[in-house]
Amino acid sequence: DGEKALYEAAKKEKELTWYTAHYNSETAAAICQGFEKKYPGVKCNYIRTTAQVAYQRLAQDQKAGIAQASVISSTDQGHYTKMKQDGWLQPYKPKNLTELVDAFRSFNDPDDLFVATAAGLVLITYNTSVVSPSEAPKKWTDLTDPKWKNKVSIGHPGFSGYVGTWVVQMRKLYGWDYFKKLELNKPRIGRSINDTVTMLNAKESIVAAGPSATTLESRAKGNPLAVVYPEDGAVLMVSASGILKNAPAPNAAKLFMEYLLSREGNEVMVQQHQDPVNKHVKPMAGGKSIAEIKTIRPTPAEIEKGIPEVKEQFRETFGI
Amino acid sequence: MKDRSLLVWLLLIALLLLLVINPLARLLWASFEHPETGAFTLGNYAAAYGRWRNVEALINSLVVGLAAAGLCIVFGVPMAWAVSRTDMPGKGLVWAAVLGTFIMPNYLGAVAWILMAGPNAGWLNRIYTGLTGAAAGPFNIYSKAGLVLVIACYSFPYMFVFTRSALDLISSEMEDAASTLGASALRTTLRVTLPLALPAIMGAFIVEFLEAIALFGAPALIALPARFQVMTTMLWQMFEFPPRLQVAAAYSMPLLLITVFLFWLQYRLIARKGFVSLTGKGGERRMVRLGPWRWVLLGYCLFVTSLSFFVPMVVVLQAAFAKAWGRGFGWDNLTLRNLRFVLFDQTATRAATVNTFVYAAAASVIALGLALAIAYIVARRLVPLGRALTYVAMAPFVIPGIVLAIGFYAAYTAKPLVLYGTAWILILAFATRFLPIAYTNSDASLRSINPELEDAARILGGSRVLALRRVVAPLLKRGLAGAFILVFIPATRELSSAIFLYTTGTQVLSVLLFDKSDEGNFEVLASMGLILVVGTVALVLAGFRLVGRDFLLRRTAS
Amino acid sequence: MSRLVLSEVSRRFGSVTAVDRFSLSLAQGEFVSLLGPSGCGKTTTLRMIAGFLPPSAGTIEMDGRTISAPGSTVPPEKRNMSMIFQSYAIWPNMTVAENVAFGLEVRRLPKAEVRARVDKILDVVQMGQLGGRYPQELSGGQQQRVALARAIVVQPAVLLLDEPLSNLDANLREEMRYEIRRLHDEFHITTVYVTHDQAEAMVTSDRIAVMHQGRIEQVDAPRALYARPRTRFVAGFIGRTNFLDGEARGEAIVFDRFEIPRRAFADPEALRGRLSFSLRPQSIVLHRQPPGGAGPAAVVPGAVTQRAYLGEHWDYTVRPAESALALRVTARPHEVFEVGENVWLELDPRQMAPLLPE
Amino acid sequence: MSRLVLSEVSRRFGSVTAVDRFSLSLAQGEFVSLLGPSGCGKTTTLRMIAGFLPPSAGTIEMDGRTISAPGSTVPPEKRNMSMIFQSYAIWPNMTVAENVAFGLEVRRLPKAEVRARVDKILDVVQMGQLGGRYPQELSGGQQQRVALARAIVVQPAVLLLDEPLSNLDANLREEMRYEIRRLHDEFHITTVYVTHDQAEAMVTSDRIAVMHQGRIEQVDAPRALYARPRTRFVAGFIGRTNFLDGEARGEAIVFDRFEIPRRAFADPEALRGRLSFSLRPQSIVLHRQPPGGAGPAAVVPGAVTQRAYLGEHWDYTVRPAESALALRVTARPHEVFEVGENVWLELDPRQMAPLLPE
Ligand SMILES: Nc1ncnc2c1ncn2[C@@H]1O[C@H](COP(=O)(O)OP(=O)(O)OP(=O)(O)O)[C@@H](O)[C@H]1O
Ligand SMILES: Nc1ncnc2c1ncn2[C@@H]1O[C@H](COP(=O)(O)OP(=O)(O)OP(=O)(O)O)[C@@H](O)[C@H]1O
Ligand SMILES: [Mg+2]
Ligand SMILES: [Mg+2]
Repeated sequence: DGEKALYEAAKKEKELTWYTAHYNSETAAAICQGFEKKYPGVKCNYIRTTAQVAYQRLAQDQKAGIAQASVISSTDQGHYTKMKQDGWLQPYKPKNLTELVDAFRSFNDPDDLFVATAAGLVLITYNTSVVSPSEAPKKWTDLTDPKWKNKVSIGHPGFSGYVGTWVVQMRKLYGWDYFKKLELNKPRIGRSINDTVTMLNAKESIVAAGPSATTLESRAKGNPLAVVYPEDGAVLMVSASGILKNAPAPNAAKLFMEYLLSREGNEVMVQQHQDPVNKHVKPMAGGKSIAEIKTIRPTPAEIEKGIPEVKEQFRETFGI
Repeated sequence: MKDRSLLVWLLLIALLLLLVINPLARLLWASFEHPETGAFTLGNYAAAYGRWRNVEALINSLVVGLAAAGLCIVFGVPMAWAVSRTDMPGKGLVWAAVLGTFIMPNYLGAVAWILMAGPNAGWLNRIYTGLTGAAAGPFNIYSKAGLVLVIACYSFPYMFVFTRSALDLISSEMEDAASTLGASALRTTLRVTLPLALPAIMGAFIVEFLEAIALFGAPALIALPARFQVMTTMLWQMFEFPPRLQVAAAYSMPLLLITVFLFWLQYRLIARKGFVSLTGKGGERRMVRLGPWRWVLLGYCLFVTSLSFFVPMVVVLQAAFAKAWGRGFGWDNLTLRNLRFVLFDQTATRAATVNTFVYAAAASVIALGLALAIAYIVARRLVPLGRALTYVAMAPFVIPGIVLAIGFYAAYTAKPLVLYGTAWILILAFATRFLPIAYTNSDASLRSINPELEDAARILGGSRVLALRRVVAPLLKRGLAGAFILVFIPATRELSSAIFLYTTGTQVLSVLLFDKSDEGNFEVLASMGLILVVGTVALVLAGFRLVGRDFLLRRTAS
Repeated sequence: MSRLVLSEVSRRFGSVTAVDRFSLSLAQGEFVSLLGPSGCGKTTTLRMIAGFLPPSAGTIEMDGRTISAPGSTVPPEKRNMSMIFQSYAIWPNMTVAENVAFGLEVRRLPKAEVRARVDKILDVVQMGQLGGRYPQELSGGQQQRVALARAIVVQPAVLLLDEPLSNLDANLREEMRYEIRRLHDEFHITTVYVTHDQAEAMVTSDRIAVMHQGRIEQVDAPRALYARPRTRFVAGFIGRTNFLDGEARGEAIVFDRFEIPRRAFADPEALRGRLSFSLRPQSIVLHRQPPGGAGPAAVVPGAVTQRAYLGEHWDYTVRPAESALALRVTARPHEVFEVGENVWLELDPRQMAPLLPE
Repeated sequence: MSRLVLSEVSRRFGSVTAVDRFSLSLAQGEFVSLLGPSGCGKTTTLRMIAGFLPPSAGTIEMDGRTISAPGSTVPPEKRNMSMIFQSYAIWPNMTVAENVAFGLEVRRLPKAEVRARVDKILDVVQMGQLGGRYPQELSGGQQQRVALARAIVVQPAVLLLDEPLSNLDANLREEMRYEIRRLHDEFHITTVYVTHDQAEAMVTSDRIAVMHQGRIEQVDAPRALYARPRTRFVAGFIGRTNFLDGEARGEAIVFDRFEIPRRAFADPEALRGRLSFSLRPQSIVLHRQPPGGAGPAAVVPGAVTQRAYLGEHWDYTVRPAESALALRVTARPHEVFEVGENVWLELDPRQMAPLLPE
């Protein structure tokens, strides 16, 4: 069938390069290995960086007329809009799209230039050695409770698209007043959302708006952390991948997109403590599958428009 | 007829210009480029400096930089003096601790300090409240003072190594002349010995100041929670979507003026003064006898290295051997899993380690060779307007890595040097980025050599190049070995340019470490840090054996 | 063996003129000493000849080729010269033997020959045992000898010596001086020798150039310089001397309270108007009695006002009767006079050198 | 003004013994010179006195207090001494005036006085104009004068001088020597002076200690040392000399082909067996004719074999008839003999110093 033909064509291309910001290096390496195992003869090279670096590299490549990457996986919604505008992407509709978790479908590009391949959640997290499950906040508004004064940790929307999305969502739910109240608790503001994990482990803060995957991975090691799926909704992050128009290995790229959505691929992700996007693959222990919980999310348009706004508001309110 | 060596000098100058001007010119160009149209504009500068917030961040950076560099003098100079010129015991330990400080990834140090002096749960505060019953402790790492301390702890090794190499070359007769005139050991040190090392101290000060401005890691962890921005945190945001690369370039360019200003200042302060301590008439170095004071000095050295190394090391050890570091000390929490993971399981580590060391070593050799040659050209005025080369050689340091990386990327994916995808792009980027460290060191060291030592080689028929190789370099070898470390170690942990320039097969450790710090995977990070510290300290100490004996110490002194 | 010509060479450091229109021409294999007070520009001159400093004005030629001129200079390593530095400039990171071997290695001599020549020269400077020492394990004089050995072992065409023996004891200095001269004679090395020791300059040099404030005052063979100094400065600088101011009046030259017949002088016709003469202390003989025998000598009575015993001789100060002069006289150890004693001074007018007016 | 006593002081560097059981006691305000060949341990001795080096054995006392002993030494800054280093050791980062002022500032003198004293001493060393210069802008001799000025301006109790004038011209050297002695006399500074210039040691010192291979060979007043050297080494080292080996046979001392009556010597009774004498070149007089007058002098015929003109005197080598000896004779400039000429040597036996057997 089609997959076979793609594989044959990909073998002629020998290798593909994947610019990714979706996971850490080990996960990226594991996914590449899994891909190579499934499709011997096609080499998978990953360049794992932050989203901004990935985008800058791509931008410089485009400027210099270098065709290096075939697949790009950024976490920043804005990048895709811009890449689409600038015509850097080529359309492809993976066969495995049928197995995508339904909640993610709306993130796919109507023109098939990019599709959702990774997911994550922003949750309430806390240190279990200081906070008992019953005391722990249940919903986002609980974080503004004065009993957490000086003990809350959040990220900064100026440094992290993840945090930016969360802020946009909170503003959508409760208006900017939510953050004005939060400021009364003098939250510790870290750079990325992952900084909250460090803060909790150090007990410098004891509750936080944190990421699901990293918190659960740390918990899996035995650190005294736990997550709460807020009653008013866990904020869902979806990140897409796309194939570049000037991809040196377009067939291998397509094959790779298939793999990212495939069961095998998602099982590799789960082993690495990532949330799966394939609806047939179960999440890791300690977490719930996205289907089981209430998730909330802004639309891509809201994100794109909202993030620059909330950055300014955030600065107004928190002073940085 | 002209000096044949001139060709060599011109070639080296050309190389310098290629390495530095090529990427910087592209940034400069970008800073005047309209983001959309590409037309010439001053708008980027208006955007960068038209907002008080950005200016304020810059001021914060300057204040923190000055304070940190000042603190480095307080930390580094007495230690360098103690190790180089006194009979203080435990020098090996102190030297190892300084090395360890320098090698320890800066993120680990910062986290360790958060654990120690965090206002809510820091150990120091808990001890304080435990002892006094007070409600809160006095220490708050989340403050400008805290940031200054962390930066100083992390960068005082520059001061130590620079000053020590200079002090190593000063003949004891210079001090003897003062003490026979009745000056006490302290006065002799303050009035004679240290002023002779002034070029090195000032050089280190400049390096530290510039480094503090360009540093991102520690400020990101400490400045933001402390609710202030510095220049690099501002810059970082400019790369968030929608990226404003041109504004970032415009924001960084004025830093070059700061570099120029500092070197002009140094030039003025040094003026006509001489610092020749190797006169060509023998001269030896004897250790100052401190009597009971040597224990006081050792105490001070241990205090500083405790701040910078031993205490953070306790945190690192705890985390490296912990199943879950958040659970604190406990027998049931001990494991070797992290170390095993780093050493054996993590597939990428091995190749990345090899790459890291090879690239860093190659970059250090290039940087050191080039720096020594350029410093020599400047010092001996081999070409007209040589002083301008100083500014060129120093320029790469003050531009924050994230911005400079763009310049590198642009420079090496376009003519005349297309290196994209090769290891050379990383090596040259590292060499360029840390050239200023090597340059400052060479510049200071050269002042301590009587030019007649080279003259003597030349009149016997040796070219300048030979004189440099056979006389100058061996004379400075201990200092150069120190400079090598100062370039090598930062090169092993350089992230900003590495993450931009690496490709498959040229991955380096810093990128792996970044993952771990980015996701707060502290146990593995600590293990990697521990392995780095132990491995590199051992390597360096062994390496110093090979450098050979310290020729100013008499072999036969009693 | 090289001809070296310095023409109107000047060198300024900022506002200081260290060397001022210095002209000197050295024949092939000539041995010329530079003498002059401290700070008169000797080292600066050597450094220009060696090629370390370009002259501010003037040129230096070697074998007819311009090697130094304000704009362009042949680099030192191309000059086949060798120099001993006033600061020694021995390399502290090399042993004595390594220091000495350097120049030979640069010349790519075979290892065995390098070793042989190093050993030989170290024996010459009496440091044969110390080849393995580092400079900081040597005494000052030993260091200076390393510098000497290093410079002469390469047998250059031109040898430049900047006070090479200042830190050696008299015996060693004499031997080394002899060795330098021997090398010079054997290999016809054109040599420029800076020294403060006039005796040294006298015995070794073919010619001596006396410098003063950057300028050459007189260049002459040693004896001529001593016997016939042309200026007051040279006369005073080379050896000790007495200055006698007088005036030519008819057939006599009149001095302070005594006079000498004109015809007693070497060149009587040239003496006119106000005159100055230099007369060496050892050209005056003291007598207890008026000496007999006519001869051309002038005899003046006087009295001893001071004396000092300097080991090899007595140093007397004698005042001619009624005169304000104080003449220094050198006498042998056994010629003992007491202070205050009346003596007769015997002056030889032919040894009185007339000086150029200032 | 201090009494300094060195008792059996030794200093070893590894296997090298630089100073070997050195004993010397200096009276308050005494001026003692150390003379000796290069590498004999002079600098090492000074450095021990100054307190930079602890002795390996022996002690040094000052005013009755032990200041140096193998285990414990009083630090240099507590000794109220001052030293001029053979390497100058002037501070390159300070101007001439700052270098000189340092010691005064340490003594917390008022600013105005420091300035005045610095100005004065700079004038003394003839560097008044150069106070604002940095050392690397000075000539070698000027640097040495800075070192001199810096050491003497503080008027220490003990002044240690390590070849302080080696790079100065003869005139300047004489003036500086005079100044050092003047300071010494005025402030009764106990002074130890290392020099290679014997004339310098002769005129300035109260006593001279001659060192050889780390040991003292003889300590004596200058004239005594010169006139009555006790060992062959001292005789050969202090001034040039002739060695005459002979044997006491009855009433005559028999030399190589000539003899001198025993009673002609200063201490005739002491002469026994095989003997060596030292006779200075200037104690021999050359004559064209056999000199008249009896006197105690011995007259020996001979022939001139070599000669050299040294400006202040002639240096002849004369062989007594049929003898294998080659005697050096110093003569005045006007005493001209040709090589090969037959002459009469007049030797004064009272100036012949008997030497200790080796
Ligand atoms: N560190 C050392 N190791 C071995 N030998 C040494 C050391 N320092 C000095 N010496 C030797 O000790 C001896 C005495 O040295 P010192 O400097 O006292 O001589 P000096 O009399 O001052 O000679 P000079 O007149 O040449 O200056 C010399 O032979 C020297 O080589
Ligand atoms: N860099 C400089 N700047 C200013 N003046 C200088 C510099 N170098 C030398 N001079 C001056 O030039 C003059 C000549 O110096 P030079 O070293 O040639 O003297 P010299 O004859 O060798 O004296 P000495 O016998 O003392 O060694 C001196 O007066 C010195 O002060
Ligand atoms: Mg000189
Ligand atoms: Mg000495």
